[in-house]
Amino acid sequence: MAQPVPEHADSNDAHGHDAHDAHGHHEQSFWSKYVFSVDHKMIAMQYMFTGMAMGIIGGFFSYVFRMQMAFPGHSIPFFGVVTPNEYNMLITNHGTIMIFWLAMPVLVAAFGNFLIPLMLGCDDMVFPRINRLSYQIFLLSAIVLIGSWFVEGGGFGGAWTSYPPLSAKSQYNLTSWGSTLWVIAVGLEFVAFLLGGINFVTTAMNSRAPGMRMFDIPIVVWMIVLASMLFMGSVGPLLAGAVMLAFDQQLGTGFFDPVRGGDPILWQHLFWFFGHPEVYVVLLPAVGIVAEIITVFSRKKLFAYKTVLYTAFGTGVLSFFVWAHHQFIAGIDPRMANVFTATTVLISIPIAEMMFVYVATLYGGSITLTTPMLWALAFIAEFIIGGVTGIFLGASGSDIYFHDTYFVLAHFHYTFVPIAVIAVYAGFTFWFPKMFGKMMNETLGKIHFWGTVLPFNGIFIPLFVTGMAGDHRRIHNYKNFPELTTPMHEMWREVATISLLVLIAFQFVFFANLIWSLRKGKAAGNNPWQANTLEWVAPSPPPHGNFAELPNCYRGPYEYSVPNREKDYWPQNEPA
Amino acid sequence: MSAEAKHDATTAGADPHEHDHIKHYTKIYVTLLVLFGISVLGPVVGSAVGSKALVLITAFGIALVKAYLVCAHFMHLNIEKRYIGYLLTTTVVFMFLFYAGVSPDVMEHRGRNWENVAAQQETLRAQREHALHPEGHGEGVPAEEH
Amino acid sequence: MIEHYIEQASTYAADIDGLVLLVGLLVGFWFVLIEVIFFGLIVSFRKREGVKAQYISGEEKHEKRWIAVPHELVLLCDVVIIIAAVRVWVDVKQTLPPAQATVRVIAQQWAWSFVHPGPDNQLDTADDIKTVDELHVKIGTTYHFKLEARDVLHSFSVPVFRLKQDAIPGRVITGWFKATRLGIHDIQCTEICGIGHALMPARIYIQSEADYVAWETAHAPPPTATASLGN
Amino acid sequence: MATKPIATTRSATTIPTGRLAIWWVLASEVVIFGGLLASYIMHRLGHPEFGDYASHTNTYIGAVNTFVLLTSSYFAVRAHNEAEHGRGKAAAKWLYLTCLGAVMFLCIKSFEWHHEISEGFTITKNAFWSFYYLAAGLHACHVIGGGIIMLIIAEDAKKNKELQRVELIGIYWHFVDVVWIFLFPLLYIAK
Repeated sequence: MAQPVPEHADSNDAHGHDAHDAHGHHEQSFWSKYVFSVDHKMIAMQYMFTGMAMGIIGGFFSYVFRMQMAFPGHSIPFFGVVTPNEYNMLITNHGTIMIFWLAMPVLVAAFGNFLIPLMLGCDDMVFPRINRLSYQIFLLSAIVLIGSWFVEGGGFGGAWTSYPPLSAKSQYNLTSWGSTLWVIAVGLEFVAFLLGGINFVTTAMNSRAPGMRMFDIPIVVWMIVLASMLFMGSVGPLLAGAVMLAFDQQLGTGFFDPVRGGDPILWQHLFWFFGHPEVYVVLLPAVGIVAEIITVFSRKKLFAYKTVLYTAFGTGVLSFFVWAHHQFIAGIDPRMANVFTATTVLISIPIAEMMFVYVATLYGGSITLTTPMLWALAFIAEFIIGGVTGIFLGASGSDIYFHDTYFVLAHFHYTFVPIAVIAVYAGFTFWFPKMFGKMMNETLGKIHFWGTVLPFNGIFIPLFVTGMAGDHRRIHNYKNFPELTTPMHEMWREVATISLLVLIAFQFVFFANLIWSLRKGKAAGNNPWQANTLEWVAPSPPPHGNFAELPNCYRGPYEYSVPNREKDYWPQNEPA
Repeated sequence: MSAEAKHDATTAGADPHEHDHIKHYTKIYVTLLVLFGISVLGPVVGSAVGSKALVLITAFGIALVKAYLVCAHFMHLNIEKRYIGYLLTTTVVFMFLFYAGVSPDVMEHRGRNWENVAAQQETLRAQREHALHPEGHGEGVPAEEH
Repeated sequence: MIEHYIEQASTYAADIDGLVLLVGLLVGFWFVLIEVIFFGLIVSFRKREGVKAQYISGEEKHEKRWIAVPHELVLLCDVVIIIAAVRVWVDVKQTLPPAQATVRVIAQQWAWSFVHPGPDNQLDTADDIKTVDELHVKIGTTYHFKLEARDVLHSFSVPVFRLKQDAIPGRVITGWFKATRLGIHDIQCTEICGIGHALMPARIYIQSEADYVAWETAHAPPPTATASLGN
Repeated sequence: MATKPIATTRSATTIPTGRLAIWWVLASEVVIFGGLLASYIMHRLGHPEFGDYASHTNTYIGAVNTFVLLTSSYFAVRAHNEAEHGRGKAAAKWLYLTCLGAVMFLCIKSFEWHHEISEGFTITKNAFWSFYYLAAGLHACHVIGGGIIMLIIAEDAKKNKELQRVELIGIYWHFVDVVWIFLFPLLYIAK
């Protein structure tokens, strides 16, 4: 019945996607190589560049509404005058895109797809076709989202949390189809990542290289797998909730309609029960990437490998107990708030410990500040700011004032920008040689780094100030609030906007670097960084099937500077 | 039963045992049918003796038993690796957690410093309407109290 | 930290600002500490020729100390913060002091309507004073507000009071405040409520006893009026 | 699909990859239905009038459907038993019987819904009926999907190909059955 005999072990059908397998049999035509590929590396690239493209759109949105904030009412270059409903649509879709169509696909799906099979020393994901299906559904979801901006009434403008009744009734949000398409897009995206997550988890659990024990798995793989588990454990209620919301919008049911026996608060709980673990779904892969990079470039063994895992587990479990801190003043029973304050503030403990571990790892290292290392260190430095400012909001008492101010916004951008921008650039520049077989240009890389990180602080430190001074979110124009139109407010808003323009300008350096390196970058060789993990054993870029012959694993991933060895690194696949 | 199943599992494929398999599955199936019968009769008896508790016990108690039997013996969780069971249990626990966190706001219609007036009114309206034409116009089993 | 930007005009504003200050000091300490160590390590352990990195697993006890101890201290700070936060919260949101007057606050797309109790200091009587986008309160008086929403979620925010509470259609949410300083200030809607979200400003007039009574008598509907208010 | 990656054939957990995956599928399904049913139960307990609404559901139709699903689950496990001994044809036969169960279930359900809708109990009538149609409908979607996959797998099984999939679809099918085991008392019996 339950025997692991080999011919039992090769199922290729978790959820019967054969029905979708229309494209399985082209032979390496352009389509089968780049579009309908089942190769995990190609799918990773598809996710990576779809995600980045969506990120550019989201960035453009932020440019538009920041300009509106700084120079309200003026016509904005490349856009024009921003009307209130356009403004709402922009902020809503900026948030949705950056979390669901940039952070998730790039951090979880792209790096997950690229790294997991390579780092575990196997030739592909366990379910290549489900992998492809996952990307296709994701692409569809992106198309639906973009489409939702062009239907009559324009895109959905109820904020990315889309609280009903505003989101549930078109006479309130004035977007009869935009809101529904938004819900559908988000739902599809969840399905895509459920399929992907099953693939990641199964691959990591079952397909490790011979000899690789649990604690020989690189941290980043652990983190991506934990993230997928968190996602699968938390998204269900919201998936059901999304259907309810779509029904409320289009069929006229009353799930969230108070006068018909429904309850708007229910949506908030469904949303945040997923929404908070989601924060850690994107955080964990980011810290995993950072762990890989700082160990390589400080030539150090990771400090307390197991502790990192325990803190990650702790964070993951705790993250299911904190969701209502987003709703302190949203009308939940005040007595519940006390419980959630305690759990929320306590979640700082595993996160703080994780940061301590990373700092401790630097001690006694031999640090070289390459571009990836700069990004990784910047992640730690900046994410700590995001972490500590979170305490103000987790503490229910002070959240009474801070809730829905720009302080909150600055806080979570200090977590999400390090995650979705800094860590992504870190990982991208670090694995670029493996992805494309070329080295990136260090000078351009460093220019891009400083041109991104400094303006980033220039954007959000001012927003901390305006937040403390009472600016609240999602306001298209402050002119009606005398207390929010002081010269001080306006000055800081302009500083933030100008910093954003600088940041955007410097992103072109990155694209220049990308193109230059792909063309002229010098050949990378298998292991340019002299790293230990198995992906550096494969040729760069890895061919279909990744390895000449699949490697065995003999030791942990972080055996750097081992005493009495002349080489200061010791690849996992190298026999003792 | 679980023990027997384990025994079968370890020797699955050996022909003499395969018969036991079918017997085992059939036994479970019959048990399920019996339980099912009880859960259907529950409301009938319950409404006869006018005990709501009986209805609920037969309904949900038996649902749990049935679910257990299917999971353990049809899905073979009884001989599957332990942590699969733990995994599924964890997800269920998360749902109870969700319930615990949400019900104070959604299930209750009044709490500390707040009152869900709309829900209270909806309940009153519905019950008044039901009092007017209790049978409704469905042909289901007539309702107990309310 | 906040009083520097917005004055404190309610009894609990100072408590909330104090909590913010406390949290700020605690996390500020940790922030500075860890960033200093962090950059210090980067500077002092740059790659030098012929110097090999140390091999530290971090699994031994004497090594773990370096993260275990700070980690317990963090726990300590957390407990302090939780206690302080809960105390403020319970005071502001959970326990209501007995009311000397009650106002009804009704939010809708995109306006605030306020129902003042009127001369008889009773809500839902003929002499209630209904106003749009302006709320008049007496200084030094403990008010309860009954918060309602007609259509979608709104949020009743009075920054000078450090008061914020979402309004939910179908629910009546009660809160309290006690003004301590005269003045005219913003009332803001801080929950997105559609395209007019930015068009929901209101003003709160914190008035002395005398001014309030004057305003009240000037605006109270004539006794003949028998408008029954509320719902 | 031409050849499977070696990754798929590895089994560090000693659980076959396919089965490990199906367990994760079910784990995420549990939270989908869990979230929905938790929300339903909250309303059910908070709104006594749901009991009156529920009194218009037809317990006997629900009971028949429960019987149908239980039986089809039994067929599914019989199919697994055959597949295990490498008898693809017999396994396929049992799978077809299971599908027959699925079809019966759907026919009965559509008859039931048609009747209720014609009585005026539409999805918009009130919160109870909204939950009723959503929960049962979500479950019905799983029945349809499972049935289709089962046919595909049966086709392979006939040729003695991919026999391990028979067990996988079986596990999924039992889960669908378990969900209904809870929906039945929740939507029909508790009045």
